[in-house]
Amino acid sequence: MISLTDQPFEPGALLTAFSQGRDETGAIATFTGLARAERGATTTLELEAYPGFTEAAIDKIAQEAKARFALDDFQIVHRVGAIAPGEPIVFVATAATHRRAAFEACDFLMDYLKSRAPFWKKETGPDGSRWIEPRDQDHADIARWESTKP
Amino acid sequence: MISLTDQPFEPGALLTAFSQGRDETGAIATFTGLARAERGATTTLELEAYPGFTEAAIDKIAQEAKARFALDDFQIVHRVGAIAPGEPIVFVATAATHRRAAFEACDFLMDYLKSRAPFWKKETGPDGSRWIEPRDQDHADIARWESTKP
Amino acid sequence: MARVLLFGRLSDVAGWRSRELDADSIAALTALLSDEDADLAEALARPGVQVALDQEIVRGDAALTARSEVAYLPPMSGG
Amino acid sequence: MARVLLFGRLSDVAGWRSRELDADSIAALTALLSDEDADLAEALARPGVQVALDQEIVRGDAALTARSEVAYLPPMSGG
Repeated sequence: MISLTDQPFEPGALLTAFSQGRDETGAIATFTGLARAERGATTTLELEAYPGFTEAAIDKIAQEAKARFALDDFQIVHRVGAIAPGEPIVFVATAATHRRAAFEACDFLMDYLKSRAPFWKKETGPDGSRWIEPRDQDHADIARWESTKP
Repeated sequence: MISLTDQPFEPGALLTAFSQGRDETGAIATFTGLARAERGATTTLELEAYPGFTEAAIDKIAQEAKARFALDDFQIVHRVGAIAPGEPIVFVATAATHRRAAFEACDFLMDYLKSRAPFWKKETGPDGSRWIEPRDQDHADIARWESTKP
Repeated sequence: MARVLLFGRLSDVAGWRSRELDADSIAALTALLSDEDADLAEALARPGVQVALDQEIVRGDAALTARSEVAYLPPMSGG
Repeated sequence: MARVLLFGRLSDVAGWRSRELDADSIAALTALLSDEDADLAEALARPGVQVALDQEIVRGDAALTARSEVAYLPPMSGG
């Protein structure tokens, strides 16, 4: 399940719901991305999406992840709008029979969300605003999955 | 923080507490291991620890992980005693500035817990009981960290 | 009249996010936008800017109709 | 009198988890346990069984005192 929300959300509550009734799952991995204050350099993060297009693009990659890693299930929640330091930006949960699949799928989905998913991110602080683009590390991270593609 | 408990615990509640007040963290990875019913072949899992020795052994590896992956923080909760299918056995959370460190540390800690931490695990089902030892996959998983040791 | 959407830094540069404009093709639309705003022209020409037509990424040119939705997408970054 | 602890399958095989026994060394203790229980002898001799003396893993032999705690640990598996 994929959802975008302009309201703060609670990753723990999502994990509680996601882990209910899974007596054949075995392994749940999650990732939570939090807005960083950067020692006061960032006061607000603004996330923009392209409604409809963004969800469809994420769903496509999530279906790929589901097949590639033999996932039982996944959940992706992504904030849009203005986000304060310490607040969750993204939550990804993956469920699989074994832990390697759950970890790898979660890692893969986050790499995708960081550098390929249709979001635009602006940091605002005392020195003004700037748009964030993927770091070199983000490009290197997603390239890992290309070279190991089955 | 490391704790052993003979009572059921709720991974979502642990994530909620772990993610509070982290305005410089950026990345939280978690792993939850759940007891599997194995389509009815397992009715109970029993986990035994060596009190004192087990916590000390886990703490040693957790400190290694903290240094190796530049972790801000970690939490490990492990059940002991009798566990029903669908109940959490283990919860590992890691917090770091960037997601790669959080993922790798969580993965590393789970590999360690699966094949090196002082626990003994017995599955009971309609066909009787058997002690579980690490699978070949578990040995291969932990060997990954030896070859990439800095 | 195609519906034109700008995202991320592109809407900051142009000062608008959505407009209705007349153009027969994506190339003609991009030329029109570039002619009227030199800053936007420069921003649209940067590496990594993609174009979506009716919510599908298109590479190269494509014809537009009155009901087309064209979105200019600078490099993406979520999480 | 050393305190002897068995874990996992070892305590299932032996039918006990904790005993007080007299032995001067780990080797002597292992021989004592093996002499009185052939099934436990076989289980202790399996690959991967480790011994902890006062909660530290020891490889090879070590002397015991009256206050020693000796634990026999079969292959470990958590999570």
